[in-house]
Amino acid sequence: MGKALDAGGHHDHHEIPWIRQYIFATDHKMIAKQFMFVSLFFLVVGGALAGMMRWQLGFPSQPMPGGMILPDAMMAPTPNGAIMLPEFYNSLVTMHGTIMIFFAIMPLLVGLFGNLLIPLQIGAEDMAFPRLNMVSFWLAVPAGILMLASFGVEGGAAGAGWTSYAPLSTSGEWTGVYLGQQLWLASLTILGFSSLVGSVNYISTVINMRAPGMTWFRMPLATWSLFVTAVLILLAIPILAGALIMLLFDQTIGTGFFRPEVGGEPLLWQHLFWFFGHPEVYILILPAMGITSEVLANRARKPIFGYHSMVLAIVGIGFLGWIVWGHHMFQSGMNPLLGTSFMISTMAIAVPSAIKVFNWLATLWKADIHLDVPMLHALAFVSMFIIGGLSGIFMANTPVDIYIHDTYFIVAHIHYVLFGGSLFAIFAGITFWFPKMFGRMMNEPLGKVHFVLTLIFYNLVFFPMHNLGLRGMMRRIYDFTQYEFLAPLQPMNQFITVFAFLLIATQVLFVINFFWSIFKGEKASENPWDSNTLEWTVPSPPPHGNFAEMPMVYRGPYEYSSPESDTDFLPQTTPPGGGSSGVPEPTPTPEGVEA
Amino acid sequence: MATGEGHKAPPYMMVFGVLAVLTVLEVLFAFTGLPKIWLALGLIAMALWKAVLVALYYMHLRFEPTRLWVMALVPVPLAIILVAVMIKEIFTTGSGF
Amino acid sequence: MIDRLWQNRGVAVVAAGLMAAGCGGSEGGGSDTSGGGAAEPAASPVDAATVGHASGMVTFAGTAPAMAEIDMSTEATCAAKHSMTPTDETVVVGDGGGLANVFVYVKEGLESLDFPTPSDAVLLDQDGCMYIPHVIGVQAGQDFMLRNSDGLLHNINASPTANRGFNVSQPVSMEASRSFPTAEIMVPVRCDVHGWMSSYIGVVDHPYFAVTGPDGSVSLEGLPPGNYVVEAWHEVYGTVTQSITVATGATAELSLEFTSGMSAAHVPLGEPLDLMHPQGQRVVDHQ
Amino acid sequence: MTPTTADRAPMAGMKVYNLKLGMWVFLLSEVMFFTGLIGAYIILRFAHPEAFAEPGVVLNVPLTAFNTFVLICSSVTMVKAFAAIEQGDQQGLQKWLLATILLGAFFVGVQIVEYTILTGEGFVPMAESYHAIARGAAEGSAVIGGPLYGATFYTMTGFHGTHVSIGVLCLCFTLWRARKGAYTAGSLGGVEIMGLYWHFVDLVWILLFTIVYLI
Amino acid sequence: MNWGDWSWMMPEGFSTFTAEVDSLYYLILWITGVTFFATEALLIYFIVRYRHKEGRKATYDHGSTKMEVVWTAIPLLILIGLGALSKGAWDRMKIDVPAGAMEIIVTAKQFEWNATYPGPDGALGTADDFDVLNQIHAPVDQPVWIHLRAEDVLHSLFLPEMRVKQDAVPGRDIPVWFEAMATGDYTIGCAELCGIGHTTMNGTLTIHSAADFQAWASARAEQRPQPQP
Repeated sequence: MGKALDAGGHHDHHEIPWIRQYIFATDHKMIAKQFMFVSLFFLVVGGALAGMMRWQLGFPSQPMPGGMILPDAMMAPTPNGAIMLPEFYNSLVTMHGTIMIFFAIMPLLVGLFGNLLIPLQIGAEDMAFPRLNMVSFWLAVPAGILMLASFGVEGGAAGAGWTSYAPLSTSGEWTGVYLGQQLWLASLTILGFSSLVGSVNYISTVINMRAPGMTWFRMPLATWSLFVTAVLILLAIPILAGALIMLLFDQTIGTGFFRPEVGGEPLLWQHLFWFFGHPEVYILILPAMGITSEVLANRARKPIFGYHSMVLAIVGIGFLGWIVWGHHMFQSGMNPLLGTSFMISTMAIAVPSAIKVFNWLATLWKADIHLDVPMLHALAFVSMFIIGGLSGIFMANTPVDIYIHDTYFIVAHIHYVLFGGSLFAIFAGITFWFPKMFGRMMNEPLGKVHFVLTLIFYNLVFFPMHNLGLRGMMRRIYDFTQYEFLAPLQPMNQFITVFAFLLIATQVLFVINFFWSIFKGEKASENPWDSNTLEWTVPSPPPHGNFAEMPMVYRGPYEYSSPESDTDFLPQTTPPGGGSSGVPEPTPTPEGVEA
Repeated sequence: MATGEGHKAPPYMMVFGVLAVLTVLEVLFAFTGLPKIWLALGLIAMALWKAVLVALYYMHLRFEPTRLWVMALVPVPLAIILVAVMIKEIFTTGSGF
Repeated sequence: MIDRLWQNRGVAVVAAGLMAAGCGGSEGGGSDTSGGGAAEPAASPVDAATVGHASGMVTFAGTAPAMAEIDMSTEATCAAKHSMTPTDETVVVGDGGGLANVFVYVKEGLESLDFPTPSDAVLLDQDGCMYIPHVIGVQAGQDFMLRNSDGLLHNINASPTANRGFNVSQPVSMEASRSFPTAEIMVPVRCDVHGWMSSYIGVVDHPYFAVTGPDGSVSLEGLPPGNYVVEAWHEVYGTVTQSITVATGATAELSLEFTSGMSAAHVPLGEPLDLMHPQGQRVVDHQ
Repeated sequence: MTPTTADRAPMAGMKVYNLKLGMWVFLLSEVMFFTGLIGAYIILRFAHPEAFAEPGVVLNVPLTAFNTFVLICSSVTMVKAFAAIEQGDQQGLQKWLLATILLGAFFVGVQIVEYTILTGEGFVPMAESYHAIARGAAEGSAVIGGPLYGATFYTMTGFHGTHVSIGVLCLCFTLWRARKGAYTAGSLGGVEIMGLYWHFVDLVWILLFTIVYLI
Repeated sequence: MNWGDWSWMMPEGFSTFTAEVDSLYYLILWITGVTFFATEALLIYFIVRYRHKEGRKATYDHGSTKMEVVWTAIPLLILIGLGALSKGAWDRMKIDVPAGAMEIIVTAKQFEWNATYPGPDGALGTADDFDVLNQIHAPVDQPVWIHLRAEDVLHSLFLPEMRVKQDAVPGRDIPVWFEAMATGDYTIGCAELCGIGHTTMNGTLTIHSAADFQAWASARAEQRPQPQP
């Protein structure tokens, strides 16, 4: 303990050996980039897995192109090509979910933007515990390696779904997966510890390292959401870790926590998992909301509408997120008396999300909207999140959920929130802060092409899934044509598959744009977006230690088009000229901390 | 240094005495053969008492700024929610409406 | 002629070593021979000129339970393959009281010998949603071929104890081969997709085993002369044993009888067969 | 480092220096971790009362009560160490740290002994081989409780034991730094957060002892 | 793709639950549909109307508490109202089983559904019970009370046309009931990933007229013992 934490504060500002600068870096900006590259890699892996899954769904039990290169444990070789094995399909389902959620979206939102934005936006020289920050990254890497390695072991990768419901996940006898499941558990436990260490860092930093005048209600919404996210991680991940370890014991030494045959409780796993899992859902969307608010306010050149209610909505989601986990378990055999109470609390948590959407809309009202790539993605986030949020109401409603639970309606919903939501926000964030990271702008035309194609294909892929769900097509099903009442859905599945491939292909444009811009992109000024927040007051990319001298904060982050200034923006560091008061507000309130 | 400076050294030994005595009491109480519910309540009460003593004096919460121990209380409601709901759930498993 | 002599002498030496050293020494002896086996493809340690045979009947006394019919209405493809409604195969008594699907093998008397692993694979076919044959025997390390002749999804879920289990699927007509490195009586195999499909694999570390035919007849060919304990295993009635003496060129009479009264008997499953050879060494031997 | 932090945080923040704040935040997650384990235990016990035993039947309460006392003592020595360095008393610091290390190690030792005895009596986490009998009962007498008992017991006490062991290691490190004179009355962050962690582990044990052994 | 498949209608249902589930579904569909078009239209309108032009300057406006209150209160009321509306239906479907229901046991295992029927004596758990594999037979217009059990892992009994879905949990006996309103053959599916053969874990739900059901039951009761050695 003492050791790791002792890293706080002191830096050597003189020459740093390159290994400490690029590999075992303690500079939050470099760690952010490391997280970005690793998780973008996992994003590609997850996409590939999804592609294979889509092939099996679009062309059930047809030989898969190129399937011959995969080992017999995944593919059944037949005279006219290799056909996917059901156990491999189950592994794909499981690993696509796991990798996308834990190794792509989460590290992108929290690892990349948390590390990059928090210190810069609150005017800190670095994280509170830079070395701990490094530990957090270098714990995530072995976790990822373990996860990927599980594809190679006998019996294949974990195949019990990303939720790994017990008792299916407790023994290889049920799934045919032996070592793979254990690697899955071990990997997630390590990753959990990594996120834990990270969030300890974020929380301490936000609480203790804010620049003079950076009161709680002058913090940019991105930092706010990342702070609440860190709190959720801090309190939710340990529950998951405990459950994972118990399941690992069931698997390896043969304890009986979740094994009914020796008196265990399968539903205990679901309760523990979802008690973590629902906060996790907000871990995956809150930072996206924060990023969107930043980009929206900036590109609309207008103060965010209702800053305080935005903050309260974030905090409110952070609280309510703890009392709704049961809505994942309406049909699980959980005591049905709990169903109604969980439904009500779930309905209640929809409200803060609604508030945010309306505030975003109101922000655009009478604004001066610059439709460049980050803004386009942010707007796409809003409109896709509306769909995802509304489709959530169907599931929150217990009687309707009876019919659509575990169908493709759920698949559509989660992808509208995680892809249409989080991923568009991530694109927005990367393009928006790219100049701050690499000192160059991303290519605008290419970015626009990528955006338009992604938006179109994405909707053609996931919107029809609502319909599949309504027709009753269950999720995680290897060959739906086994059910004659689902057989007519094959054309629609083929349609989806085709556009899924196009969607994946489109992402190549982003990769090209990304790497091209790193080296060839046009040089970026200190503040290319005419933004108010602190990160834009330092050179791009910022030097080690970020701020030459301690920034002083005099106003809120969204003072765009303020009459005070002749330009249409007013940086937080501009001393009060004319009307608005720069007197720092009273010190932070416990409520703020509690959140 | 924002630690509990300025307060005279807390009554460490007295707290220690209370903890020791409570431990002995707990063990004795556990074997009084009272109905389970009373045993449980009494024991948990004593345990919490000890826990609070440790937190307040050995972990200096008593001498820390309010906001710190407010923060320290955050997990408590969550823990209660989790356990309460799961107990409610467990008690109506099995068949029958 | 000469190499034959050599072989016999070699065997004699190893055997002597085993006798002397007893249980503990056997590992050393075993690993010696295995070392030799690894060097040049091990020939059978048995002199073909001196062998005898054992053959006879496994019979069933008492009234056999009626075998339940299998309802394949949910698998039209399979149902079509059966002219008459297929029945369960647990207790199949032929006319003349012969008991089929009994696994017969030499239990004691061959510990001192170390046999090469045959290269040909034993077939376990899934045809008409039945395992054909219902019971098979393989030598430790010998491949057995899992074939799907139905072209619809089967999964093969083998749960051994001494070996590592597997649970793989065959969604189309295809073949896959597996092997168990360690001797084990018996390995249960089932298909979870078709609850009625079950089979058993006997794994022994010598070639002297057989499964009784429909009429209950069984024979073990080419045994080196000596005294043996032969055991018959049945999935419902457990085991019966018989001691036989095999002389060169002669055929020892096998007659093993199960009775309906034994239905409560303990049925050995997943029991490592040859305790004189530690498992670890078996694994080495056959790879 | 504390001074730097101090002037890095002109916003009042938590009014405590980073190290301490970080440790507190970390402890919050530890609370949730043990909540998960203890919660699972409570649920399983409510769901399957028959799988658990009355206090003292299988587990050795007197031994563990003594062990609890040992851990409480170690807490006292820890605060003594902190009080000593608050007065700038280096000798006192090292003396009390050493005492804490010894007591902590002793606690772990007793726990290991307890485990060996219990496993000898068939009280094991493995569901299939669980056959715990009453303490002192003759071999082969009635099995008490069920697999869940062993599993939950070893998981909870085991993880606490792990925390104590880690604590002992960190204490050794702290002592090593103390001998190099790394701590003074003005900068005792290392000692204080070490103490926080140690007292938290003690606090958890106080609850575990009651819940696992006495109820 | 075949746009004929495209529809926001719930597929036809044949149990007494259909009305309740579907009406709630359509209600939500309307609410969300209207909200969807309103918000998206507004979004697009703003984007077009207020896109950047030379000399345009956004209005400097930090929001209005009145509007905040309005669009907090309205969704809250609507959603809580929805919750209240649904409670009754949920309780009817998952909590109260009507009297006079026919009781059967459905046991899920990898990868099959076994329905156990009371034999001639009409009582479950007696020697004359009989099993049916991957089929559930039930009389029309009579409530059927299924004791849902599982042998190995989680499964989920999904009767789409009956609007029934319930996970089967090993070690628990979970009550499920429905009342069919029309005779015919319907689908039994498994909606919870249960292993390699999950996809094949389907069966047929046959709803007979009362008379036919009796005939079927007594015929089946004749030919015991059933499979499952």
